[in-house]
Amino acid sequence: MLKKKAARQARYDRSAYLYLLPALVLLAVFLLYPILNTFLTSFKNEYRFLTGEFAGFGLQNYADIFKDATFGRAIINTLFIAFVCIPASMVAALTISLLLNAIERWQGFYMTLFYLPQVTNVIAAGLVFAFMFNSNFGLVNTVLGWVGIDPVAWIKGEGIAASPKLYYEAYARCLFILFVYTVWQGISLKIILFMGGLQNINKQYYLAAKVDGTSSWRIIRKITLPLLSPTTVYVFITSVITAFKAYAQVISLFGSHYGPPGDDSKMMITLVGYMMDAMGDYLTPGSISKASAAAMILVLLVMLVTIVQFKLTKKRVHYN
Amino acid sequence: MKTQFARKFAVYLLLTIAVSLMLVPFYWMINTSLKSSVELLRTPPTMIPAELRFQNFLDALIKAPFLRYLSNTVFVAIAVVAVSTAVTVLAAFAFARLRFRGKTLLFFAVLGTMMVPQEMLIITNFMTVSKLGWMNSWQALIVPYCINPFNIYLLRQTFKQVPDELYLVSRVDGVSHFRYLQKVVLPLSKSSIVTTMILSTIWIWDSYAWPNLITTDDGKRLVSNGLQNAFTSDTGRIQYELQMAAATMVIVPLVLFFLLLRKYILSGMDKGGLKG
Amino acid sequence: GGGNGAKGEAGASGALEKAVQAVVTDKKDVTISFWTSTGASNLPFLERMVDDFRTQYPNIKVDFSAQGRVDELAKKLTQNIVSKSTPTLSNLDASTFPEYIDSGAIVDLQPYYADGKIGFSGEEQADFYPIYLDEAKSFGPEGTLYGFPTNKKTTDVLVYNKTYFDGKGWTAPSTWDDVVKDSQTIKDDTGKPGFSFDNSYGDAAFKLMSQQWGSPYVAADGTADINNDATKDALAFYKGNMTKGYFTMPALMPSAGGKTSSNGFVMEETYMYVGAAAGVPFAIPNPKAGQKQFDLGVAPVPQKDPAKPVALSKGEDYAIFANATDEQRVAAWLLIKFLSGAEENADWLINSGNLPIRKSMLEVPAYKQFLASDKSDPKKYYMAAAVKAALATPMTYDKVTAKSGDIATETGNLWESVMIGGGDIASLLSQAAEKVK
Amino acid sequence: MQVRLEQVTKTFAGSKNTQATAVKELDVTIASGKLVGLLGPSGCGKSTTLFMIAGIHDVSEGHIYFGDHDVTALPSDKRGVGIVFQNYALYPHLTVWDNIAFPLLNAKEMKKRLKQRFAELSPPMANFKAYIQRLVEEAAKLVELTAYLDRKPAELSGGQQQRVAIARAIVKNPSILLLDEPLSNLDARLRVQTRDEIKRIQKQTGITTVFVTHDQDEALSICDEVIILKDGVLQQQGPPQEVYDHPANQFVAEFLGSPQINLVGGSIKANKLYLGNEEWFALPESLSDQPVNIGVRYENIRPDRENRKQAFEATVTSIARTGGTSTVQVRLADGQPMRLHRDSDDVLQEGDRVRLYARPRTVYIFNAEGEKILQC
Amino acid sequence: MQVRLEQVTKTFAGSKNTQATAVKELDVTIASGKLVGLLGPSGCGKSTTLFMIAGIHDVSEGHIYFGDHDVTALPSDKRGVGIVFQNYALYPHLTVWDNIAFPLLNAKEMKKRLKQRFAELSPPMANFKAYIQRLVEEAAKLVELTAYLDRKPAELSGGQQQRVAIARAIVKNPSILLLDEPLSNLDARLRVQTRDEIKRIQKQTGITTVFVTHDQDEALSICDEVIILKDGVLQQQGPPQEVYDHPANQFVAEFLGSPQINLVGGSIKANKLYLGNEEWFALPESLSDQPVNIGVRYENIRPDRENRKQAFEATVTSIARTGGTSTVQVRLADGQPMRLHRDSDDVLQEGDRVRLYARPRTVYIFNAEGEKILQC
Ligand SMILES: Nc1ncnc2c1ncn2[C@@H]1O[C@H](COP(=O)(O)OP(=O)(O)OP(=O)(O)O)[C@@H](O)[C@H]1O
Ligand SMILES: Nc1ncnc2c1ncn2[C@@H]1O[C@H](COP(=O)(O)OP(=O)(O)OP(=O)(O)O)[C@@H](O)[C@H]1O
Ligand SMILES: [Mg+2]
Ligand SMILES: [Mg+2]
Repeated sequence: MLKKKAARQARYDRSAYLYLLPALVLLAVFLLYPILNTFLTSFKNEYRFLTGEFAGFGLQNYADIFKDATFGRAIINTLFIAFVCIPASMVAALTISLLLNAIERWQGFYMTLFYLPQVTNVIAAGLVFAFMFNSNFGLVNTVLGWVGIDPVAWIKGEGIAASPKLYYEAYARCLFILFVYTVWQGISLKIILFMGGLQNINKQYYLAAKVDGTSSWRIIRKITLPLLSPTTVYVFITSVITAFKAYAQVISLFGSHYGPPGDDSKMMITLVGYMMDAMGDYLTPGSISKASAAAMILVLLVMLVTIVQFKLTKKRVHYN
Repeated sequence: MKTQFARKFAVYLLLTIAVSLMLVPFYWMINTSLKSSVELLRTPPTMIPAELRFQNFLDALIKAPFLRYLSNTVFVAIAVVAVSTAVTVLAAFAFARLRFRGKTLLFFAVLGTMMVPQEMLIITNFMTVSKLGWMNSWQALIVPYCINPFNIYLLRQTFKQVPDELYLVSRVDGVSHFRYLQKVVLPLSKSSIVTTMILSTIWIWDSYAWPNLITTDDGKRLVSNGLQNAFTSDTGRIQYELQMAAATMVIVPLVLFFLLLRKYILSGMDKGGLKG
Repeated sequence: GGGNGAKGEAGASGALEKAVQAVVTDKKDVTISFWTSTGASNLPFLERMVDDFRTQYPNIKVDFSAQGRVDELAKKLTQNIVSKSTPTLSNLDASTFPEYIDSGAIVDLQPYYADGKIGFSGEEQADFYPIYLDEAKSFGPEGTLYGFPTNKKTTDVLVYNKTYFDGKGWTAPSTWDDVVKDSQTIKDDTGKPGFSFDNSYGDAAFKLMSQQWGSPYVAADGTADINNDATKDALAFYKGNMTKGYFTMPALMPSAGGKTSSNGFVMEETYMYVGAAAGVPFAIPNPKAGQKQFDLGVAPVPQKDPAKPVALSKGEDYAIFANATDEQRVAAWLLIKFLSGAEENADWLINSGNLPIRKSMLEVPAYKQFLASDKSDPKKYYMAAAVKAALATPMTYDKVTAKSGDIATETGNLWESVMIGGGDIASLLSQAAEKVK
Repeated sequence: MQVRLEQVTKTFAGSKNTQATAVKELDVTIASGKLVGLLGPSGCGKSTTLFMIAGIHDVSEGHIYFGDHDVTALPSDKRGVGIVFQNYALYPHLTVWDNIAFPLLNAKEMKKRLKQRFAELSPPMANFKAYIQRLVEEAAKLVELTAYLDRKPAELSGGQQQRVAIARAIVKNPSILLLDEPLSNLDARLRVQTRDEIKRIQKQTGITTVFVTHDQDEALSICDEVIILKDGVLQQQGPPQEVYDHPANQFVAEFLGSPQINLVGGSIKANKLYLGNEEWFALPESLSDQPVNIGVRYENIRPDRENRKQAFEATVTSIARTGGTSTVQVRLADGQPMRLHRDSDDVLQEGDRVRLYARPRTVYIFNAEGEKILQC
Repeated sequence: MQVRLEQVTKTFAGSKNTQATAVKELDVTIASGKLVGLLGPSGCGKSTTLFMIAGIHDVSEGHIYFGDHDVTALPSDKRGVGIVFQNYALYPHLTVWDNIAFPLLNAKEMKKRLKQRFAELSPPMANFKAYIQRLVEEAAKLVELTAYLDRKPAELSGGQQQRVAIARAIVKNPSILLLDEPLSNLDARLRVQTRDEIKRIQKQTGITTVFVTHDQDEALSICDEVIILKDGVLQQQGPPQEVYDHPANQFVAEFLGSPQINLVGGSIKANKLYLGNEEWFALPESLSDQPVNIGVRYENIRPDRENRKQAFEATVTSIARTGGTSTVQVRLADGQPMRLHRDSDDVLQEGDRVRLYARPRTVYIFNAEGEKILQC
């Protein structure tokens, strides 16, 4: 019995640690250590960033956050991005990738075009979306006009502080804009990743299925998608994680007060937005640690979601 | 035959529509970069510049030392891509293929670091870098970017798809892990590696906060800082036409880079040597 | 944190003298770094001033660099304070001072200011507009001077469509009542709101109007005092005029959007607005862009009570960081002093549209000529008009506190929420007051 | 369904701008309902031919007909063929059950046909699912995989994987069945059993079947016809025994028959056949004088106990027993080697001198180009 | 190098928490320098055994020794074995040349050894590269791939791919060579040729070679010993003819021999063997009365022309010619079928009544459990 165990041990690849060493060192210094620091900071009460003084450890920051209605809104919006926008953009990207994969001529050309948004300047993107949803001469309203729909005031806040109905209508419109923007924003990268994954599937399987008279749709469902699952899981998990860290898009769409003019509830704030606001206030004692606490809650949430995702997808991922 | 054609046509049509939608912002960027500051203010905006003002590009170049910023960025990007690809490939290989104690734990640690917002880490990393005396140095711009858990995860996923038999046969032949990685895994995983390289490059290209914080010396600025700072007046107004002209110039290298590597992304994993 | 400050005080005069001796008399080499938030368009003029300084003090090496917008600069400074790698000299937003002072990160400039050799003489001190020095003095405790005014000072002015006003035979309104009266006519006449207030600084309108109506805004003890009747009245006043369609806000104008009114103004979507003096060039209509040609008028901000005028100064101040050696401090002070020189500033002021901080600046021939610009150079002409309008009203400042930033954000949001969102003034005010406590 | 290849050529564009012609101007007709073996050395174009019939490879030149129907341009899914790939091509993410059921559940045509068959079932079955289940199980039983239905391909042995592929091709009862070395990884017993089963199914259903194999035993024992290729060129087509007995050329003679045919140098002089230098027998036809290769199969060479005139002398050089028979190696008078088969318990000894003979009709005479010029 | 397996067991954890024992308590010694065939039905654990020897699979229980050295825990790269996978495992991105040269150029140990060999070369060669080139070319020539050195695996036929794998394993001249069905996709000619070549190399170099095959001809003709597995359990080990002639049990008797051995029901009564109900012959040993299975190989049954006492009567039911021999199917008196071999030109006719006999020492008697209880 003992001997057998020894045998097992010897089969470990000791050199593995060597392979990991550079990554682990960098990871420890530039990722783990700051995380640990953030973790500690989140428990420091009345923490003053400039001097490093604080009034003992405690849960004050967490308590503060949970009392804050804005934080709840941040969670809801973040979840919206993660579980509504991301799946939608994945479906779109996957569809486009499958279409791309179905063609031979011009494939590279289309790929390049689909890739361009990835390198498009963020400011340009923000500008164009603001323009697209402009109520007077925006592209969206122009198009709606063609089909006989009256122009919609997309980012409009008049009266919303006074009327819950108007507030939620404005909120719905903003969510829609966020949705379109988020879907658009993530699609390029996802297409690239999906294309990479699709290219890795052995063509032989398609042949076998094709000879059997399987329809294209069936082939996609029964062969392509299952064999693409490692990529899909990667894309999903990383997109959701990225979505949880969404910040730039709400700022570029709705400005630093996270909403249409007239709104002071920060209706479109996200978790990182919440964190950034607290951090932006770095000179106020306690602010950085509040941001840290928000970050820790964010991490906790993402971790939870990721673990659930792993559990759910584990069975379905196919590696050769 | 007919349906075949109709189907092909539909596919191309759909793709064309999708591409057009995707490219609206891109088009807008170019459109804006060619407008005069006067035309820029016109409402509703013009879809095609009344007069193409290529002067904007020259102006942008004069306004800020763009070529310097660009060469800085290229330098940093090359360094980061080189180092981080090496670091990532090694780590991903260990996670995908090697057997060692604590693998799951370490891998989850890597995954865990993906979950923390980058913005939160900046504060501590700034302290680290300044303690290392790296302020205003190339190291500070390069080293922290050399670790990217997303890429480690992506490559691990890809490496796992290399058929086991190839690993087994090379092991039996006495080929070392490193050689196997170098001679078999890397060539077969080209497409993903290239993807991570592109992602790293874009990461460098877009990153703003960190380089801004860590460099106070104009000689080490990256383009993103230049883009943000150069065209903002004191009243907070932005000269969009110049900014977009600069942005357009800035992405040209990225597009070229992508075009150069595109065929690798589309090369996929060759699986022709296996039966079953 | 306070270690540096303590040391500075203990051997203050002795050390200062020694450092002055070294830098000024012995011309010992010293290197200082100077960070600025000046944007690209004005940077060359500041750079030129620094160059002049370098020529004048060859032994002082100045590392001069722009570090982005003022909020980014502040973030960077804060980080560098923590890591003890600050520059010698930088400009700061007023709201940044209290915490920096508190944590001993910056140096009291009073000894330098008052120094016989390198300070300002009594005559020179009197040459400054007192508001700027008073504000700098207010940052720290009594008797200290932690900041020193930069040459980046401005204030809000009223911009109006002079062609239209002339057509009506009107002059610029000087009180809010005038504004309302004119707006009413404009509304009847054109169907458009007559007046808009920029909210590019978020809290500008709230701050100015509530104080004109008599609210302290910041109480003597430094706490916020915003939940009072005066404020309510001010808000109700603006709100009421909005409801009637006389007033508007940038966000509500089709062409403007955002936080500044000028784009709507040039499209004649409104006929008057209050905004930063430096922004006036953007209000000049451009016929090439399809805008109707009209003349501008620039006037001081309207008042509630002309007898007790309130106009708020905006701008930044210099600070020297505690990290610097005594010699560096002296050198930095010399630079500050140089940068406030009248002759030196002419070009800067003409091109940036900022306000002179010393009366003698008005006497510099080049600047005089600028102020007398005629319409042949509309940009210069209107910038000069803005400067003149700004100088017409004595300015005040609000005492900054550690909470200043918070108050500004809160009141800015509140303003929009009330004016656009239709929120209830009383409840929103009490909420905001609660938050900034 | 009859399958006809008309002047079919397949050229591959190689990786370095080279071209490889895998199949050249192939003219072949596979009669409806026949089981046809495709034979030839490795790389001769067997798989390529099969793939062209299946529509997987485009035809570079020529035409393929199913019955009267030109299918050259028809995509593979419209051809209704079943195929077993040489490398199995099992779906790695599916279990054995799912792999076998795949063509039943995923092709619309197929499903329609199955539903109809299900409706006509007698005795009728309770539900369609159970019917599918039964079909899959029958196929699995046929290849002895019933115990493995839940496994994924990676958990199977090589032979088991091959059997899954066979089951998957057979289960859908295709109108044309293409099998690429379907038995190469099976042991003898299973091999015989499976090939008999394939034969039985083929007979029963009348599916036209093309069967690539390198095992002649297999080809000879179950095929109605064999097609022999070399370097992509058709060498001979015909019933197996016919081809075995009457090879069209030296290549076919050498290729068929295990162990390989005896080939000895000889010549024709004055219409007499010389084995080495020794005169053997007079030819029934008149042929010009020339050097020739003489082919005689092992089993056609026997010790001459009756003192025939046409016998020749040889010396036993070695005897190797394999299983039930011995291979006897002999040397002719001029030193050329020859082999023959004997029962294991024959009494020959090394060094014995024996007289051997072969009937003239079992002797093939090839010219220098490898063409057969005479078989008496 | 001697290879010894001591009580080796291999258990796979299945996908659904099931366990599959692929190899069970295997005790086998493979003598140094021998060529040993591993035989058994599909899925019996042949590949698994090979993989454990190669160090690819961990051993679940037991030990493996190379010589005196316990290698159970030794990683595969330290074992110095060469292997051909059943599914080839060629590097898809490399050309044939690169595939073959891969182990030479990329294994440190190997390279060192090669350099040394290169230094000792006589006549010496100009440079090391040329030496490698020669080795690769030699290996390629051996498997007839010289014309394909520039191609990638995807551009090769199945058999060609298999040959690349063989060349790759052989080129490095390993001290132990493991071949998993290396010839399954080759045609008869190449098969015989390659196996003879493997045998030659093996003899020349004395490499201990384990050879998985399902082809008994192959096993019987080139192996020094065969090991026969069933369901992961060792059945018999010994020289091939020995195993063929003296099968340890009914399974081995059935498994070896193609066509399969004749098995007819019979019984022992009073130390006499009954074939069906007919008394056949008296047993030389005393055995208890019991029903038995009697196995006689085809080739051991002959028409009795000498009117032997131990002959039995049968009726010819069919005659099938395959290649050079005919398989004659007969029916015994009690209806049990039997087959025998005759030369194709034998004069038997369907319906003929024949007397057959087999020598007692070629008759195996198995009990109901399949154990052999007697072979005279
Ligand atoms: N990874 C695995 N997981 C579970 N079971 C396995 C795995 N690999 C093999 N087996 C099972 O172990 C048994 C032995 O497999 P092995 O591959 O050794 O058979 P084999 O003798 O090589 O057969 P073949 O001649 O068909 O290749 C088989 O029943 C197979 O299904
Ligand atoms: N994709 C390809 N590109 C280039 N050449 C190819 C390709 N596929 C096959 N060939 C070549 O075409 C010839 C015929 O190949 P094919 O696969 O039809 O042979 P095969 O008769 O099936 O052989 P095997 O019995 O070895 O499987 C071979 O020489 C092969 O190298
Ligand atoms: Mg083939
Ligand atoms: Mg096997």
